[in-house]
Amino acid sequence: MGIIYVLGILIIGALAAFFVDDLNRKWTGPVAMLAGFGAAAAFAFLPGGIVRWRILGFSMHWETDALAGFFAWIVLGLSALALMYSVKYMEGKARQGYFYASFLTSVAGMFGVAVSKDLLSFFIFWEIMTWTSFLLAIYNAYYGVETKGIKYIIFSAIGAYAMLTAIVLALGQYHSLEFSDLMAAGAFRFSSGNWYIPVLLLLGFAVKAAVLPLHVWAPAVYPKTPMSFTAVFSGAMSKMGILGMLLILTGIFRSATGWELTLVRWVLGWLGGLTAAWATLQAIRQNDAKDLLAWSSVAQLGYIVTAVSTGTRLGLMAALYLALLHAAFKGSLFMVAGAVEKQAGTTDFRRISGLIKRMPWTFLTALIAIISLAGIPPLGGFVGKWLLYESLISETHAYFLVILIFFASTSAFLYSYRFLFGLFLGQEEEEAKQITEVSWWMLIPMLALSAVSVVTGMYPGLIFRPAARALESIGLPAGQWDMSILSNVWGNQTDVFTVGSTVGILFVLWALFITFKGKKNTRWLTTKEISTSGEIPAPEDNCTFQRGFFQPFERAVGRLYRSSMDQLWEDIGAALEAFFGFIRKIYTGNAQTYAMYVIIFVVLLILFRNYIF
Amino acid sequence: MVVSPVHLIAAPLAAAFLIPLLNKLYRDAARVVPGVVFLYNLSVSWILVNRVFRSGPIVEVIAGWKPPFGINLVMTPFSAVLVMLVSFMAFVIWLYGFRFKRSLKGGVVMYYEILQMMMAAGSLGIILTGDLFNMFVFVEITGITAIALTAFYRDRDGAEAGFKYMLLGSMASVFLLLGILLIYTQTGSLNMAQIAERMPAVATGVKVTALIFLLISLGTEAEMFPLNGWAPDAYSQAPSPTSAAFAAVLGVAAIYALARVGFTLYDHGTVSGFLIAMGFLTMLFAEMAAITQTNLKRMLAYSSMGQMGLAMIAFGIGSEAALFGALFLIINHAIIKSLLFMTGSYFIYNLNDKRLRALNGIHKRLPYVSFLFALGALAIVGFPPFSGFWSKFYILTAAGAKQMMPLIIGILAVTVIEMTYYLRVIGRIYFAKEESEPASHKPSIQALVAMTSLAVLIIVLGLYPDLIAGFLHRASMFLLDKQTYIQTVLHLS
Amino acid sequence: MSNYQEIISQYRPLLEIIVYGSAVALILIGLYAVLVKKHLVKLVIGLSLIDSGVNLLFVGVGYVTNHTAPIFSPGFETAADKMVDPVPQALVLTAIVIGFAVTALALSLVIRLYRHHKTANVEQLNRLRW
Amino acid sequence: MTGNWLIELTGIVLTALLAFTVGMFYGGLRRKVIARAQNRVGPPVYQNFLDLLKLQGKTTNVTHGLMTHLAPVWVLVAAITALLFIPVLHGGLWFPNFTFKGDLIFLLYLMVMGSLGMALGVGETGNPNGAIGVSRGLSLITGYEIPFVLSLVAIMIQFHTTSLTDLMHYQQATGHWIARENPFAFLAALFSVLGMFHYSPFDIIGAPAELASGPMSEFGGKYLGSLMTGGSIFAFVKLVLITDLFLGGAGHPDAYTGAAGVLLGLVELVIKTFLLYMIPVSIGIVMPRFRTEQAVRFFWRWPLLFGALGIIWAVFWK
Repeated sequence: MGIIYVLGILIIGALAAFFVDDLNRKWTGPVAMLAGFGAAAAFAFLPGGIVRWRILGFSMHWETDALAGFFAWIVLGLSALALMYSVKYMEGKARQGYFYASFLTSVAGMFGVAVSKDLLSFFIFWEIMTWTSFLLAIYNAYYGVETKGIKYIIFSAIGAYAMLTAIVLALGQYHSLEFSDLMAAGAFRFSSGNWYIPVLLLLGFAVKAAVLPLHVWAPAVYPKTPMSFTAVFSGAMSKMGILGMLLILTGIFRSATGWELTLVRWVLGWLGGLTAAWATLQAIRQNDAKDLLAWSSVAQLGYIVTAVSTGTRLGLMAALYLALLHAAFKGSLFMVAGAVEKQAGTTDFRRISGLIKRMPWTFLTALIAIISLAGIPPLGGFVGKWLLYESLISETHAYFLVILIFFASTSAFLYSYRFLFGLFLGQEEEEAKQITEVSWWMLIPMLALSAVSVVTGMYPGLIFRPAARALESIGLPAGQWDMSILSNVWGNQTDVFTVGSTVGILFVLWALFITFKGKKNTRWLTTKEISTSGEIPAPEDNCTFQRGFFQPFERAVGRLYRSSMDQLWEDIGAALEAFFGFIRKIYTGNAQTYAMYVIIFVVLLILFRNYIF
Repeated sequence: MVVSPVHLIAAPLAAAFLIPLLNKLYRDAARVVPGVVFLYNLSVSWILVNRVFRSGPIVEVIAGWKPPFGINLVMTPFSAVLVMLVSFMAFVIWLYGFRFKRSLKGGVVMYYEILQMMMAAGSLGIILTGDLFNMFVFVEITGITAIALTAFYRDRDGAEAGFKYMLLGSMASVFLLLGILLIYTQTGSLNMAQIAERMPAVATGVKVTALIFLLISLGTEAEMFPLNGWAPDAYSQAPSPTSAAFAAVLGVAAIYALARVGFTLYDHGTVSGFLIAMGFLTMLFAEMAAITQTNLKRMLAYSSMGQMGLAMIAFGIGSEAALFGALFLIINHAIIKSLLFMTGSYFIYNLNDKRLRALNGIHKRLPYVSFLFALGALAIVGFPPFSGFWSKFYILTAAGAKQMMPLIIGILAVTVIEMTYYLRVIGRIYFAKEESEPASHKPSIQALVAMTSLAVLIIVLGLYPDLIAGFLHRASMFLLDKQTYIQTVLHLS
Repeated sequence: MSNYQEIISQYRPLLEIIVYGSAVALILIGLYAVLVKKHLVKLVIGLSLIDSGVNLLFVGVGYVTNHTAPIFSPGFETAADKMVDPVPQALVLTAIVIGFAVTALALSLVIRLYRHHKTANVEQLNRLRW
Repeated sequence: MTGNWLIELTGIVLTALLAFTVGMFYGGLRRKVIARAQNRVGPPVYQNFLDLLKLQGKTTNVTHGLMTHLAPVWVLVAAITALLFIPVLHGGLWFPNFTFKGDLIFLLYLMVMGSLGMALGVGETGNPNGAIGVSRGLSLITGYEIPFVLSLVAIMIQFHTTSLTDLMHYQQATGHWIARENPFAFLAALFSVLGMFHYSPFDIIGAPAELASGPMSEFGGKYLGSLMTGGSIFAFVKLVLITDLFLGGAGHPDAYTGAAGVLLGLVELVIKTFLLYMIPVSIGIVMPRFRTEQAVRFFWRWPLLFGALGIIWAVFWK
């Protein structure tokens, strides 16, 4: 019954937040936060159990097996922290009741998706999470709604309706919507004759996971959403697409006839790789931290999709591991962006810089998260990258794909650095002197999420074990996983604990050396006292290099930057709308024309009656 | 108290003619009486619905002429569900319009109330009648009252919309008459049960021609694609409660008539393909026109046409699940679209501007109404957990059972269009910078009750559709069961 | 009486042609007016004509040779099989009444339209469109 | 390899010292070679040691903040850690370090760690030249890293291992250098080495005339000293890595045991790495500097092609 309690707490919390907001605005956030933590606690301490009930003759089946539990933890954990962060982040903003009610309902939807064991309830929760997130995506302002928010909902709708098509076709074909029944009937196999069912379902999931041609909504919407929700949006909601892919592809992974698996690996794997590369290139040229992070999310999801597509032991583990870790570090990065936005008023690199002295803790979070994102040892992100590469090289032999992925993740260093440099480093603005560190209410969730990266850097087994159980629960072989030794199919190992401790010890030793050597004489300079300009810049001057930061790189990439998927879709949209505008002219407004339509219709029907009736 | 289906029609008709007299006695009689009548209707239909579902269809003979002669009313489970719906919606719409034009005294309001009652009576008549003759009469009654209501505001647009409606309505009635004439010459009867019994013997050519005429005329009323030029104008120019009634009362009756002709007079197989195709075209063109609208009520009107198209598709598919979905859709459409028209007209009332762009940021002034509008918009697009989802899902399921993949994809593609413009409006309401001056027309308490009850229904039906599922299943099975209908009606004699 | 009926039955084919022909002609003329003419009143007249045509058609169909009017009166209770079916005639009567009502309504709308638009040209009545 | 932490620790310290010494000498040699080529006398070979002594001997230090303060630490730690995960000599007791605990992919990522730390430190100084240098450096990484990865992947799939030790073992056992087994991969890796050393024509990061030595410009005293130390060790790491990968590594524990074996191995290592080192140095003498986009594009052309050929070769070699 844990499921019911979790959903109940979230829904009641949503309603409570909505109505409390009218009574006393101060309590809206704490109430929502309580609901978030309450749901997580309920999920932790109550047995999940199995819920079955019937509605309109369709049976609903919710169950918390290991896989559902894994994703439910991503959702509930991240959401609870994001809600805590929200309390101060949203302080003083309007329509908090609306915000928190949508937030909690959305979390309920995500949780429902995670625990659904049949396609109908999966779809229902999916839609709930979609429209609530749309409401949040347009929270900030209307300026983006016509193009950006709407873009999100249109793409989501296309995805969701592809899913719905598959669902009703599957229902017509197999007379059941249970995942287990469909799986047993082979409904998710390309070779089943109903190849369109898995294809349509995958299309639906691909939209949520922002896979290449369908990714354009994500960079448009993530930056416009309040950051406390974007953390969940990018961290947890996009993972639902990954969950769906896992569920659908299990059948193919488990009983693979060669060509199906090859097809998945080639199509999905390359789409994921291209997404990663393309989004990384886009992220590099962004000038706003939020845009950068949005594109980076798309890129990271590309890795995860590629990892899923392998269907191998290492690859699937990489997918689950990265899914959780991406939730942690991207969640904290969006929170960092939110913190900067709240304190400095903007996240545009060209307008602020040098916040490190003002917001040291925020910087620390950002630093840890970015190192983890870039996959540099000894933090957790590296483990995911390692698993992904080893899987592609040693298990699926996707040699050129691994190069593409590698290109993406190498280029990711560029935007990783840009994020840190743009916000926190460089010369301090005179106006930035008043900026202060954010409240601990915001820092604690950020630091908690960073801690995930740090701990998993040394003990990735903490994630491997639940993830392995999750994979086993859907019948995929997961094998044995050590606490901190990674090993590939060839038996080559990397001991991240040794790495972590070596780096840690050396770092501490040398840091002590360099700190205490001649400490007395060390003078701490301001960022204006730089040697090469030959003079100290005036307080109002800011020499920070921010515009066209990666211009040489952009020139090197060259032509690629000139094409834009977004533009393509917008053109299609504009063309469609123009076409609709043309079509509606059949309603001329002239009564006689309408009468003429009637007569023509009659005549046509009578002429062709033998064919029509 | 003994009640019969006749009361449902007779009470509002009688009241409509009595109102002028009563109005002389009591100043606000015109406002109160319809409510009493509709409440009476509601209770009668509740009793009758129970009776129908407990002990089978009711056949009411009028003036002693037994079927197949004379005129009679037939209340099957299928019509019972719709009667209940129409009675309920008529009552809610009356409640909503209770303070309609309260600044105006007497006359105008009286005419409005009379026409509304006549329209409800006519619609109930269409649903209840057992013969084509009465169907014609009731179609005309609803038609004329609807035209009059469309032109109720004596402005140029109202008159123009009324004239268009009048022109197409008259042509529809001509074709209805021609169709009835053809059927009569072949079967020698106007009783639907008897026609249905004799229809197999009729030569195909004449049969189909008659069908075409009937489809054209009823299709005009049901807003089928090339015949629906009147609809956007009429919906947008009529007074707001009337727009709601067009969707919730008139539309229900029209789609009922279409279904009755398709399923009872003819074989479902004959009209199946036609209904699916035209339904889809209706939906497609309506939604394509809707997305580019700049006027709120026109947008809602086109959206109504789209929903009717979907209902036609469902009737065209014609399996039990599809009919279930169709009935559910009709109920949802009546409830949700009424809610949208009701809330939408409060926007317009406040803004004195029907354009969409005027809606920017209106939620600050009308928070509750905006909330209800948003709820309705989400529901009609078919987002779970609102009731609109289930009807759409059931219809799709029916299509899926027949593996009609192109149709499913088509419906859903059109739904994307629909979703786009509804969510744009939500975006405007909540997130745009407001442009116009605040006004202070808060909704009256009656209107609030009406709208809230509809909203509650949307949520309740969305979360617990099994509440009405039993009725709908019985109703849809009965529609499919032509023989029982014939026997029930004719065995009385 | 018999004389009258004989004459009718003698000329029945001709009569049918005349009745049905004029009905069809009326409908077509009406349609022509509705579809082609631009003046609102002419449209209304066209509608009226179509209505009359259909009514005429109905009357023609409802006529059965050698039958009496469908009136039950003392002494004629068993004459039901010799009566013509009352339904078409009732229908026509109703249709005529309805047609009258529609025409009246239409004309009132035309008047109002003319007041607002200062024209009775149907093509200029397209403020509501698209 | 042994459970005795004392021996391991001694090995670590010795390895680090060796790397430091050799790296510093190579730096000095480079200056000498360039000078001779330009017909100058040039500084003595041990000049780098003198520089370092001077830097560490300075007492007045200024720093721009915590990240700047820690940047040299990052660089040094990254270099030493990388060194510890590379088998300096094949087999034997002293120099294999942690090689069995890290593989090539890990090494690849570890090698970026120092650069990132450096970049962060530079960023904090607020010196625009530094930031420009970082931007260039990061762009350059995307250039040379790709052919390098291509060649690594080629080797990994050719020999079904991602472990450096296994690769060395293979070369020792068969006597065939991987440079011979997969020449295209070797070629691609050589090109990458050019980029990795940031010598002309790829010296766009420091770019002495344009950027006033770029990233380094705000560092002095102990910081610059640490940076130099780290840089020297890292140079040695890169050379050893390529040697181990393609040139058979060094040391023959089967042929010679004990101290003699170690000594011989070291000599072999020095010769091989020196010859390897002379490639970027000598090219640097004759080539002028690329612009950043030219440099990046350079790596995306021929080296990339060689890398791809290497993979194809590896696939069909089996």
